[in-house]
Amino acid sequence: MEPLFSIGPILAVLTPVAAVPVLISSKNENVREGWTFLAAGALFLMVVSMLPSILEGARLEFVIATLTPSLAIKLTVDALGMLFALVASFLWIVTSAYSIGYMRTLKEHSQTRYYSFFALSLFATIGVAFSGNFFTMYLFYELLSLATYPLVTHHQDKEARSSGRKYLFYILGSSIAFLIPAMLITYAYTGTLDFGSQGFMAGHGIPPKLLLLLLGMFIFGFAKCGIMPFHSWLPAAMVAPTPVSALLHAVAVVKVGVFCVIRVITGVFGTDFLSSLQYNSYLAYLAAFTILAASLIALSQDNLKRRLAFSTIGQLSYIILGAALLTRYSLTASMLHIAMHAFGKITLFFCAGAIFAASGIKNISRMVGIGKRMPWTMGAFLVGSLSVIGLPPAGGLISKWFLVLGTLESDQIFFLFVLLASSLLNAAYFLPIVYRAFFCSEEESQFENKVDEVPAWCLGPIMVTATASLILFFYPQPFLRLARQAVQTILGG
Amino acid sequence: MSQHYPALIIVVPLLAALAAAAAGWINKRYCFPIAVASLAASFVSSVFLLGRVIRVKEVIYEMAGWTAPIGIVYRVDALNGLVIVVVTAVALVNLIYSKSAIEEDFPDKMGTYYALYILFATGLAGMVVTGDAFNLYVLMEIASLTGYSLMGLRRDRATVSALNYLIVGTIGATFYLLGVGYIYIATGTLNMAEIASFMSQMSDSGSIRMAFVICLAGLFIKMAFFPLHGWLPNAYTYTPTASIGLIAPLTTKVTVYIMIRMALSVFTPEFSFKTIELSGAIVWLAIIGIVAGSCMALAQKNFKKMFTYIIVAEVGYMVGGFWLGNRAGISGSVLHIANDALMTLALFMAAGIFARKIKGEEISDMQGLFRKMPWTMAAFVLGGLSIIGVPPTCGFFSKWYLISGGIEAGNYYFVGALLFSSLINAVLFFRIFEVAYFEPFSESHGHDHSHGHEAVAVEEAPLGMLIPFYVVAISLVILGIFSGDLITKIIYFAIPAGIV
Amino acid sequence: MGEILDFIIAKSNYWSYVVLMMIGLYAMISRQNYVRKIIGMSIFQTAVILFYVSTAVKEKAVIPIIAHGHGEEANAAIEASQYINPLPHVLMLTAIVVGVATLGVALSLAIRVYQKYGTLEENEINDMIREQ
Amino acid sequence: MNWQIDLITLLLVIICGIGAISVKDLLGASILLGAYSFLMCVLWAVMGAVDVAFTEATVGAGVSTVICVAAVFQTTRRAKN
Amino acid sequence: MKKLGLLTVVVCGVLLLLKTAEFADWGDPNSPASRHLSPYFLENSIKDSAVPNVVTAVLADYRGFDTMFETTVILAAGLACFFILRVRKTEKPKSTYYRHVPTATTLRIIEGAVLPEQSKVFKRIDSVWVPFDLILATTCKAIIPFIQIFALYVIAHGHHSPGGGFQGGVVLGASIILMAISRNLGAAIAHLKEKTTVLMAMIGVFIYAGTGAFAALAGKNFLDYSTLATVLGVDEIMARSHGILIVETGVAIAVMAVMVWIYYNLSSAGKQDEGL
Repeated sequence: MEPLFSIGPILAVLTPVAAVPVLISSKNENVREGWTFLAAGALFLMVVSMLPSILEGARLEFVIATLTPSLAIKLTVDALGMLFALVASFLWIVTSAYSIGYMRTLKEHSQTRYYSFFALSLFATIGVAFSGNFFTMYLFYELLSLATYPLVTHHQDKEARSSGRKYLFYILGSSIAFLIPAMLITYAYTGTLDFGSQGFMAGHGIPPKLLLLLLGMFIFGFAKCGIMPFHSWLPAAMVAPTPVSALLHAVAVVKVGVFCVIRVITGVFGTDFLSSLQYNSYLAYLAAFTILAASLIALSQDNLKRRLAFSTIGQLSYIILGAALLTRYSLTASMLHIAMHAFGKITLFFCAGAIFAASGIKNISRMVGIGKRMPWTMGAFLVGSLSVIGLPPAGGLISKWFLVLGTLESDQIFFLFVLLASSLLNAAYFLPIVYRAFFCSEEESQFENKVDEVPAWCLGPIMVTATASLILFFYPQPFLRLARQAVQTILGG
Repeated sequence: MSQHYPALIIVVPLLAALAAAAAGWINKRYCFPIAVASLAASFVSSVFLLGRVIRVKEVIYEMAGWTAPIGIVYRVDALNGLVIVVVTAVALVNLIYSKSAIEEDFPDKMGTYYALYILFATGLAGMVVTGDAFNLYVLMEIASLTGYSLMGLRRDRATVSALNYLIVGTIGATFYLLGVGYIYIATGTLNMAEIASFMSQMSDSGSIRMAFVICLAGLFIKMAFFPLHGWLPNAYTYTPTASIGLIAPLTTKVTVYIMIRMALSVFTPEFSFKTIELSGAIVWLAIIGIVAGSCMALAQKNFKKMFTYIIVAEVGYMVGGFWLGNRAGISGSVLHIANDALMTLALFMAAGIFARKIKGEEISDMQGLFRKMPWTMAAFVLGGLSIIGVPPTCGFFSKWYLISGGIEAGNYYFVGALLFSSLINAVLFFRIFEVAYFEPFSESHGHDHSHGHEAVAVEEAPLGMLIPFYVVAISLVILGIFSGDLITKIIYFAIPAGIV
Repeated sequence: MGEILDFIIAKSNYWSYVVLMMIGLYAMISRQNYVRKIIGMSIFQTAVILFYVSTAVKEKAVIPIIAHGHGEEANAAIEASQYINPLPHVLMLTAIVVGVATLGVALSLAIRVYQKYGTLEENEINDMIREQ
Repeated sequence: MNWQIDLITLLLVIICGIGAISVKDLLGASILLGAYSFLMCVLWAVMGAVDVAFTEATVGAGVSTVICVAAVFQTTRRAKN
Repeated sequence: MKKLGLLTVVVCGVLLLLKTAEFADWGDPNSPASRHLSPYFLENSIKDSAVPNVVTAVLADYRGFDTMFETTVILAAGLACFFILRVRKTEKPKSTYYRHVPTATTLRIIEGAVLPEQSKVFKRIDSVWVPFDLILATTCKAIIPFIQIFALYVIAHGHHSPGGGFQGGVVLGASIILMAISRNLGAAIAHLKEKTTVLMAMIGVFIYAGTGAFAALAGKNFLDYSTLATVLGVDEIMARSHGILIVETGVAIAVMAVMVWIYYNLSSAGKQDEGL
């Protein structure tokens, strides 16, 4: 189907960037935050306005610039991109609200810079979601790395400095060392970088060994996807303020990483071509290894945000695993999990931030009894945990269920066991927190009475995302439909 | 007037240089407007000229009305049409930027400074548009002589390094002259196009081969290509603020342009890439140069000196990319001439602001600058990202073409060197950013440098410097976004059709 | 014998230009004193001029000023081979002027260097810079 | 063409050139440079390049030598090693 | 460094020497250099511009653009020397020297006291002791006008004989330099002030570039002297001839001024109080 010309994509991409000058120039913090909301709302509306035509099966396209006849910077909206953009733009609104509460409570410095770069990050994220070819995707991917650097190192202290260094070293280093050459070699062989529904690698006579090398370079080049051994930037990046960790490390950055991996598998290599090569199994095993290893490491972490970070690494590999299995169900699961995990994980991060903002506590061992002081927060935490573990009544179950179906469909029982083991491990590192938070004797409780719920600006977003997680269990339609549609265009039928 | 654009680009600044020098003896206030007006006129003419070249492919201007082999002609095609715009734009923007620096550094020799500045720009512009091999030498000497004096007047070391540069530069220029002599002895003409037309029968002539080697050696010396780069870092590090923004971006780039012009339009691609089997060796030198330049940059504590080693590496990019001998590599090389001129300008503009405000040139002097001068730093970051090659800045796109040229030619060492250099550049710039971002501003700045009188308040640069700086920084992004148009509409036609 | 002599005559100019050029180059690279380097530079440039002028020479030809360029005989046909090639001469006029211009600038820089360091020896100046 | 004169002058030119870069007294070197230029000018006159010879006589042997001497007076006469 | 230099020189030298074998023999009238372009100049210079000295014709007309920049190079060198060396404010010398002309005795005056500058009996001299030589001073004084007249002849007669703007300009400049050497710098500066030399240099180059610009404004190409035909009231050939004379004059003025200017700055290291 021919793509339709539309200025929708470019408008959507530019909305966050348009807000930046206003953010910088406004002196009053209320005005500044008002603008953030306005931009977030506008972005969401813009994305939603394109939803109907996408659901009808159309593809929207906008060419920004043409580099060579076969290479352009162009934006295309398809079902997969739509799904991701929908998640990201919705969660930006929520995170903006949360940021206001969090940043004001902790009286953080340089808030203008914070909001500006937040908007820039969203710009890059939406750009990745709507990228029409690999080249454009790479541009926005790189932009995202840089736009998030000041956010990660927001505190500007020694720890932030070393973490920032690690962050850049992994993210920028891998993309320069692996991604650019891989992209160029691909381009040199194929003469195009436009995503196809069955990729564009097939039929150009690329030697199989080189193909394997390229696949590896692509996967490791997108170090944001957190696959081992290129994962250790993610826990390091947890030094950032919590809203940043929440949005960027549960939603934008890491999801951009896995989104790019899905694009590589489906849009660059193509499922048929990849399965004929059998290289997908290497990837699946790597993902499985990451899932188990990350879950085990998560168990040993006492810092809540670090535990969440390792949990994220594991969950990201679910998505990669799903994509690597190349079956109808697994691909659906993989795409769906982007959304489901986003809602679940952001709730968890919000909760961690709320606990820190209210009590200054970062470590799990000191959270005994906190549920009595902050019942709403911890209730939301429970919902988030359920979603990530994959238990009803939270949305995470849906995607996991599809993933399980996918492993059965591909006759790879090994991965089924991996999934089950991982779910158990997930439960093992989340549920005790909740349990200890609510059920403990008075003398065990580590909290004075003065610790209370966080302000409404913080709590509201937590409730919204937690509720959304619950709703998605009962009504996963928008995302499920988009994911199905995306898989349909890939696998046909 | 439109048929006179090629002459206007050169003659208007020349006359203005006379006027500015005279004004320096009569009334100093007129110097700056004269200089700006003339370079602006030159810039506008070159833009119009480029527009015309895009339409008609080639503009020829016969000086004194004598046709090609007899007289001197100016020949503008897509290649130098692009470069001339860059040259005049950089000269103009840097002049506006450095007004206050000039007034501060050379209060009693302002007129002469402006005259030398304009003459330097004139010389470079002439080198770009001329179609005569000997005329190029004369213009090269104008640019060199004015360049030496623009460099030579600052601190103690500036004079020594300028003198060293003069000696090396003269060797380079004289070698070029000798090469032209060898060409003349074999062909009997000095017109580039006519030499090229003789080249098919001449390709086995020994003196042509020798001419090629000698010209190339001379140009390599002048552009500081790897083993011959020794003079550049010292010469550029100690150059006054106002001059460095003109000299550093343009000298090496214009010399690279001349190399490309000689190889493509004088010696013909057939001869340069096939008959003479030197391109492989040159690419290897470029690879070593890129790696060595990057490593040397890493070893520097002084940020200006670090930038100079980056220039050495960038010369390696352009030369290496060109001698890959395929369309992608040459496109990347030509695109990089334009991009690198602006990137280097941005870097040295930033260095100029820092040098004025913090009175130090060590990276460690830059503590806390993000807090004190956020606008300057923001633009500087843009420049740094462009050097690293981060999209969507222009540095990425030229690197893209260079790397794809390397892949096409199957020269993976070159690709590796480019990527290595990008990584090193990332380290270099983030090292600076870290110091400026994380370390708190210390009040002890400048005390040991400013000779007793109290430290200058570190604050945002004045608008007169900031606005030109932003023009350059933003153009880095704009150039990046439109590099596709640049390639398809201009550079594509700059490369002979025989090269694929 | 005669052949060798002819060969020497035919090429001696070119040989001596190379020798002179290398003398100049050697002085520029190896001499420590800046004035000597500059003198070497002057020799170097002049050597190239010698080369150009040598290319212009034609046997049995006279200087390129047209005889009887005036009056009624002015329109007589001119046999180009009677006159020495003027083009290299023109080029070399320019080159000589460039040479003296370079020399002037170089010497003024050298004077400046001497004022700062009190010496013109490159190694001594380098030592001083290193000590700073 | 008088190739004998040509050869002898060439020889003298080379001797002067070597002398100019070898003598330790810079004033002497400057004067030798003047002599070199003058011999060069003779050489060119022999070769029929009268205009070039004229220019070299005025510029090379004249002004160049003078400014060289002037510069030596402003700096130092001694060159070490 | 020495060994490296020697190695470079030997390698370059051997390479260049080997390649001389490829050249046409010295004086070969059939070398490509002699056959291709130069016959046109030789055969047409009289037809095109009525200038018998082909070198002048090529220099100022066919390749006039080169020559304009050659003049600019000289100007740039003058500007550069000035820029690098010139010091405006110098401390007064501790002592000044005067010569009592009739007795040829030298007076040294320490601080403060000043003898009348314009006095006929006392002349200010440089501190680097200059022996007074009556013969030298008188001879130079006598020959300087002749040198200058010869210079003017060289300029004006460049069409027909060796010479032209450059040579004449340099000779003219040399006469001033001779004055500075034979007497002292002050005497030369008194005759030709620095400001005058600068303006003359500018004017000289301006005459050249302005002639070219006039041609461009009058509708032909830059530096096309034939446009002068209407102004001067002659045919195009003579217009070229006159155009050459005009630009040669410009060249002479510029070269003369710059030579003197460079000498002023170099000989006094930019202080312009005392020369050699």
